[in-house]
Amino acid sequence: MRKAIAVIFLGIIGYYLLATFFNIPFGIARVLDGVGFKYLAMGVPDTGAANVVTSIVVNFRGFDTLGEVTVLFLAATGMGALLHHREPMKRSRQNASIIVKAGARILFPLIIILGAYVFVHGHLTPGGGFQGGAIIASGFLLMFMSYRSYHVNHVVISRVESLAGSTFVIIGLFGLVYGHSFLANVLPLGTVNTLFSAGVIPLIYIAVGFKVGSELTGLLDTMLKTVK
Amino acid sequence: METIPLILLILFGSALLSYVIGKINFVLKVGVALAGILVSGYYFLQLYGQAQSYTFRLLGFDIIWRINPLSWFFGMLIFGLGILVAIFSTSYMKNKERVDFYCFALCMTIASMFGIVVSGDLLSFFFFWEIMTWASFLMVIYYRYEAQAAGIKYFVMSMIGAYSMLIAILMVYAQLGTFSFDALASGWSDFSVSFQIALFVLFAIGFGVKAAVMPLHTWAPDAYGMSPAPFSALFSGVLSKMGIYGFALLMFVFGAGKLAGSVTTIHGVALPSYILAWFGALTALIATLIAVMQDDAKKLLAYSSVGQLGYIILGFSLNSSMGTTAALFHAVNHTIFKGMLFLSIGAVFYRTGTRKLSEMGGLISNMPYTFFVVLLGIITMAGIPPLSGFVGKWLIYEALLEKQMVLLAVVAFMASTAAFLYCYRLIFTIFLGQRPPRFDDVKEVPWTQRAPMLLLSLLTIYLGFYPYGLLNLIGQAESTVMGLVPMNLSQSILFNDLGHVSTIAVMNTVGTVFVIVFVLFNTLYKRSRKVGLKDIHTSGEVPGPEINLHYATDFYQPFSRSIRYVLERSADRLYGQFANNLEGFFDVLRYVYTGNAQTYALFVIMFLAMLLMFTNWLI
Amino acid sequence: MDTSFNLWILLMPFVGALVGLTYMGIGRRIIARVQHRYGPPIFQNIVDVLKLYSKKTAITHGVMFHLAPTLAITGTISTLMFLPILTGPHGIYLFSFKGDLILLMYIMVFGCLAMALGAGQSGNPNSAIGVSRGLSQMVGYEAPFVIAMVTLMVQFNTTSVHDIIKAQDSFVHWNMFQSPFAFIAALFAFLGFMGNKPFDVVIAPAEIASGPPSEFGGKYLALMQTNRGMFAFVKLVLYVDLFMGGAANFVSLLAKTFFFYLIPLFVGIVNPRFRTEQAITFFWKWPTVIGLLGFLMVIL
Amino acid sequence: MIYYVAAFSLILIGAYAVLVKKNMIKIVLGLSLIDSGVNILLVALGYINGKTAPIFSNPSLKAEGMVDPVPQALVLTAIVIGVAVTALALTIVIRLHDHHKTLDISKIRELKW
Amino acid sequence: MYFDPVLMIALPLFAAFLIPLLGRVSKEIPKYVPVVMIGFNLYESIMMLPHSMVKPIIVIIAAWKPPLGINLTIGALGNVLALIISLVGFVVAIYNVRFVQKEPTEKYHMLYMLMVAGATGMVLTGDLFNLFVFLEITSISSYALTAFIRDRNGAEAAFKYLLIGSLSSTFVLLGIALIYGTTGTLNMADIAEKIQHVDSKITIVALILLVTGFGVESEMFPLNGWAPDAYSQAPTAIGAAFGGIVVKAGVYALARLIYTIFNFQGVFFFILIMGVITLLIAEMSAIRQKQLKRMLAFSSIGQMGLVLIALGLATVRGVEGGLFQMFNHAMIKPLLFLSAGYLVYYSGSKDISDLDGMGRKKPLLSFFFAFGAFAIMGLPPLSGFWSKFIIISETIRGGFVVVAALALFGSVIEAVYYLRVVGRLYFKQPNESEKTKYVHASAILAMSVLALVVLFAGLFPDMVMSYLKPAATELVDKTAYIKAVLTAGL
Repeated sequence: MRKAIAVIFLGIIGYYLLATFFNIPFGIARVLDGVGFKYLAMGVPDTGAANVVTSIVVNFRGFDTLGEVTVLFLAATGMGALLHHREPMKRSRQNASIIVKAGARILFPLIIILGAYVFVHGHLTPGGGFQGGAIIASGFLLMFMSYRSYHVNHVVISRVESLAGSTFVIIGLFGLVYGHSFLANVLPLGTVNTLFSAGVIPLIYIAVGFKVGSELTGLLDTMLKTVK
Repeated sequence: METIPLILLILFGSALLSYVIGKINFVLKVGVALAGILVSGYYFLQLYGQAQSYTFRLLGFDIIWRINPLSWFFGMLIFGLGILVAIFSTSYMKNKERVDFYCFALCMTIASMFGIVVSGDLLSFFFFWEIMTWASFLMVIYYRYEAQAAGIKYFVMSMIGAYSMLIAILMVYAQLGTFSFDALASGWSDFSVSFQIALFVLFAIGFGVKAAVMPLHTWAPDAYGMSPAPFSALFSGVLSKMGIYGFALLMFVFGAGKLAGSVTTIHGVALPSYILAWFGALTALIATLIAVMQDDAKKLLAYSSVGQLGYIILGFSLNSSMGTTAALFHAVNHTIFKGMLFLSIGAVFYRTGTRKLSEMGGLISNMPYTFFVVLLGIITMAGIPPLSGFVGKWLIYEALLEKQMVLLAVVAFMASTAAFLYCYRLIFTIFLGQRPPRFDDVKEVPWTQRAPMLLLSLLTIYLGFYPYGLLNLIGQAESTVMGLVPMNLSQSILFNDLGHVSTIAVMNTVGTVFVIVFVLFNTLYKRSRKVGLKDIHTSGEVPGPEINLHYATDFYQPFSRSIRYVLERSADRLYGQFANNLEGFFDVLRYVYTGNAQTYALFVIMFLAMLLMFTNWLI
Repeated sequence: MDTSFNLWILLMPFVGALVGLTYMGIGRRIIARVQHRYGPPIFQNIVDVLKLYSKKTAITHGVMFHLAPTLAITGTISTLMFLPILTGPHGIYLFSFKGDLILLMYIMVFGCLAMALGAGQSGNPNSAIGVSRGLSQMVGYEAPFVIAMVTLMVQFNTTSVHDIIKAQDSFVHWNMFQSPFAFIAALFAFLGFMGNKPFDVVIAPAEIASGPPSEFGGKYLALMQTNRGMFAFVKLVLYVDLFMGGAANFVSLLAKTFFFYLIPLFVGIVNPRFRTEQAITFFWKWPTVIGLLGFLMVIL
Repeated sequence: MIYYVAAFSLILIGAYAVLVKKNMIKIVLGLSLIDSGVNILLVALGYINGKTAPIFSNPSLKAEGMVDPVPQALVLTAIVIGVAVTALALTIVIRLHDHHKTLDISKIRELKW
Repeated sequence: MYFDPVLMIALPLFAAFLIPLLGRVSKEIPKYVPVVMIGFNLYESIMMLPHSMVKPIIVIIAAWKPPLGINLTIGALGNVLALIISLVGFVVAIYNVRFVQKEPTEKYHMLYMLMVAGATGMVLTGDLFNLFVFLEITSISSYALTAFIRDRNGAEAAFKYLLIGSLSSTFVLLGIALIYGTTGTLNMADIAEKIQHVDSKITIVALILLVTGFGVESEMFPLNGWAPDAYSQAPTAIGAAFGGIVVKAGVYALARLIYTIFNFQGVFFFILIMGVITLLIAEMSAIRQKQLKRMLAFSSIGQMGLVLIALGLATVRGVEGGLFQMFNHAMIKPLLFLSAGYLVYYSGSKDISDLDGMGRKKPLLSFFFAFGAFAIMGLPPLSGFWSKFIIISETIRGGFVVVAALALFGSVIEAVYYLRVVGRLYFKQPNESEKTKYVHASAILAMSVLALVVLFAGLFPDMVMSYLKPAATELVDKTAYIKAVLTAGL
């Protein structure tokens, strides 16, 4: 009975939404004077970052990213609050096989380096703080899965987290004090496509990278704590 | 500082002050309340002839506070009875607890009533109306535990009344864009007929609840019964008059009376007000019949005051100058004798501690003053000639006959004869007959309680003898505010083209005849021997002390059998059932929240789908 | 004020009492005759009253008990004062120009209230029961009475008794014939007023030992009896004024009033006593219907 | 067009899972399915035929040859929000499991009416 | 003099990040951080009030002018709502300092502060996607806070709230996608300007998606399944905060949507009808509730229904009434929740039937509850009366007399069940009085502040209205808003 109702109404919604979206032509630039093309035009010269998406995420719409980071921070604190020292469930968890353990030991540092590379070159190559942090977290996940006794020191995680978050806000405040608005780009842009270019963007992205990396590992760690 | 806002400030101030200072000691709190009312009463007297008005803007609406003869007339009632009740309660509340709460509610009610009478526009009228409602609600729930049901019933019914009035007020505001009375008065005639009738009905419901017209009266007996005695005097004496003031405004100042032109008329009165007249008459009759059967003194007086209010509404709805004079005069009468009776019942309660008629008896020798007050009270209430009650009744009958309303006159007459029954029951079961042994040492109430009662009773005698002073005041109010030709009182007798009564002649004849007969009867014979209460004709054997010779329980048993039909239909039970199955319906409605998260999600999806379909179909 | 007017004010109460008591005496003889016995002489009632007046001692139960008879008599006398007794050239009008029919209807109740209060203070449960029955019955017969009165008032469009009398100038125009329904309703009410047999549950001799006045003795009882006589006379005169165009001279007054006195007497002789609620419902059935018929006549 | 259809089918399947499935973990999965569907839709909106990613890796690339970058920025944020909500949802599911010892949502209905 | 408004959002976030570090230093500090931060917000919004009344203050972020970068537009409306949110947040923060005893207090304060910051962000931002992000911040912190109490029902309520909240956020995202797809910009003012040229079939679907999304947050009827559970199971302070802050931001977003961004007349009538339905169903189910907090939850939804009616009138005076009602509700509902929290805390059980005679044992608490009840019922001397009066007068002026009658019927029902509780407090015999715990001073301070504000607003409504009038005019005619935002940079 519930299935039937759900299917009917979802069908109706699907039909109408698809009908409206069909009116929107796919694949052609619908709005010529749209914000997107302005960003493309002034992306490189004004922000100095080759990767326009990063310049949007960090510079043009930096406030969103700040909000973004707080959301993730919220999720971490929320989990911490809710799963506060509850006695972990009893479930058997044996070690991974020898191949995985050996492989993990080799791969772990490489993954961390890759993650670092990604978020350091955020403004040049595709990817950035979030993607880099995720890669680092996947590295730690690999270690958690392979070694039963492996766990991360929670105090360090939360310290890194707060430091990274506060550096983000401090850079913003710098913008406010020196530049004329919050999160304004204060440092020199430098030459395009070189490591030290695009002013504040790489710094912010490194902070974000650290933050996301530590937070996701923190999430995984609290989740693992729920199981002995 | 103009006097009107000054009076209001003093009253509200004394209310708050008496509550705050009250914490310190007893004398202060009642003293502050009494002082507040006295001072504002004094200022009020100064307002007599003046037509002051004080306007200011609040929230974009303009507020007018003005005094005119009609409002001064009702203000007189408020302060008259208010001061007496305050004096009465100084001693009545001597050893009671939470007296500061009592004084706070008393002053707030008086202040808000004065506010209603003084307000010149519908917004402040409604503002003070609501304050009056909840201030008197606080008073009804004074006796904490058993008063809660009565209190909530009262509050809900007056809320319903107030909100129907609010809708009417705002419909006026929507049409005219202003709240002031005179704008409404001038604009009333050019409303469409159906709009006028809608306004009339809504306002009538609002005022009807407060004036306890029959279908809306169920709160009155409980509310009057539950509130402390001095306040129930104020409650039924003056608070119900606010409903009457409302009707006066509706019928004459707003001009609902002029409705006649556009609507089918019977005996020269517009149909809606004719129906209102019938409501008033039936209220008078049925409430009186129920009052006869009551065993609790306060409930009896409550139903009787519902009945008397029916008379007043009857007077107003005749839409003639005689009718209005009758209604206003009877309003003053009602305030006086209802105040007297409630205060004396309070005095009896103060001494004996019980309000049940069947438990009392034979208090005449213990409390002679209270007996005298109650005697005069019931004579006026029954409308027997020498006293002022008769004048009120006479005016109403003249008005009815003038309009050829035959059936209404008969119902009114029947109601007043039936009124005679509960008057006698009241005085007999409390003061006459045998006295239960436990009340032997009951003393008379202290002077602070006796003085207000006696003052009121002297007032009835004075009005019975010379009502023309009051009638002039009413005439003044009618001619200036209501646009009616007042009764001509040229030869200082009640004159009407149908008949006339010279109240002075009546009082003189009754007085002289009584004196002559009394003198003749007493001088010819030496004093007769006084015998004890129990020494009566019981054919021989002397009744023992334990036999109850006081016939008080089920006093009108045969009469109740003959009007069984009326007693079974109680509007109260009807409302009770209605409220219960309404709440049952709410219960069903509540099951929409099934508690299952997925169902809520389904609701969201259905909402979205419905919306999409609807808008798609729309565009 | 001319002397004859003052004279009549003093004399009229005594005349009323005498006439009333003699009617009651005659009535007792007629009842006796119907029951195959001779019955006491006509002036028996007057003699009893005089004997009671001569009594030296009397007991009283309190202030109200003491005042009740005086107040009752005051009520009746003042009703008498406002009643036009003899109409025509040298009629006796006393104060009747100062009040109207509504005043009369209400001032009659003054006497009853006084007596009820006295009975109440007497402390005797029988009197209290009598009073409650009396009042309930009063509400009963008040209905047809009020309907009749209102019909008259609306018909002649006046509330003063004088205009009603003037309207019934000739024999044919008496209200008995002009508005028959009102007259019949008023007659039923009159039965209730007089408190004779079918409706004498108030003083029900066997049940509640003569009801309200049971505790009164000596001079109080005397005053009560004179009051009963005078009150009967007052009611008779009122009915005569309203339905028989008032009496021009004393003889026609006596004749007309006696005619009215006989009606409840004969009804009383043949009928047993009603219980209170039977009495009330009786009055609210037929008499009220007839009265309402009278209305329709008036309105249409 | 196919991308819109794909995105919407993902959303509808996810919604179906949320509405019908009893197991709470599956509901949370449904939620993340809806999130990914919306993300695909967002990116599809920004795509322009025959243009490349908006990164100026070498100076020869022109601004005209690039896709609209804004939806991609939005998607970045939306994904992270999706992750946060799913993480929190799973914690709450754990807590519910602790108390009610069941993952069936129709059994957890104490707060009703 | 006021600091740069962006600090109202930046500083709380900064403090939130720092709390774990401070937490290491000493256990006490986290307790007072929210009070300081929200106090700063309060100071800021008060100082900005005179300026924003005249002309909306446009704050540019990341040095890019509006259509490109994100901006905060602090117009009269935004400022008033920010003031309300920070005032309620401040009072509840004071209450929190002593009330929260359970272990992860540090995390509780972080979540609470971020919720208030999120709500302030929602109210101030001028960018649609930014609004979505702040909506997410507020809702996620509310999910976590609802489940904060470690008992069976807390988690259940949180899961319901989360499920429906995330559904609503997906609809909002879909709506934003649709708008961006057609207008190509994300700044509200820019969208408002460009939306006219777009084919109405698409804009109406976008409007529906956004209205459903924000409708869930502002508790419209079919969408408010989560609200009663979330209010009643959250910790007392959070319940109060919900009523005062989270829902306000939701309703603001809805208002901004229907008034500024889309100009589709039919939606006003729809909002009006949904408002009446919400009011009636909420009041009707409130009267049958057994538990005190759940009853307050339903009554709060009812009040929101009244605000929706006011917003649905589309006249300046109506919106003014709605804003005044929001102000009153924001002041009274926390008062009720806080006192109810303590009453439940002392009577031991959540049920209303166990509150007998608390008036005797806890006179001050019961007085606050009774005062709140009288204020919310709309009795004259208190501010509730004025707002209800204006709303009803505007509904009747707008011609919806039946709607006004239903709203009044709703408030009669409301009077009944409030009086029943107040009656039970004062008029029932108190059962045996076990040991009496004392009420924390900070709680008394919090409640008395709220009570005083309500009384002051009741006696001098003109003071409050003078600030609400420009807010209402700014909302209703959007041309001024658009012009101000788009010309900000030049």
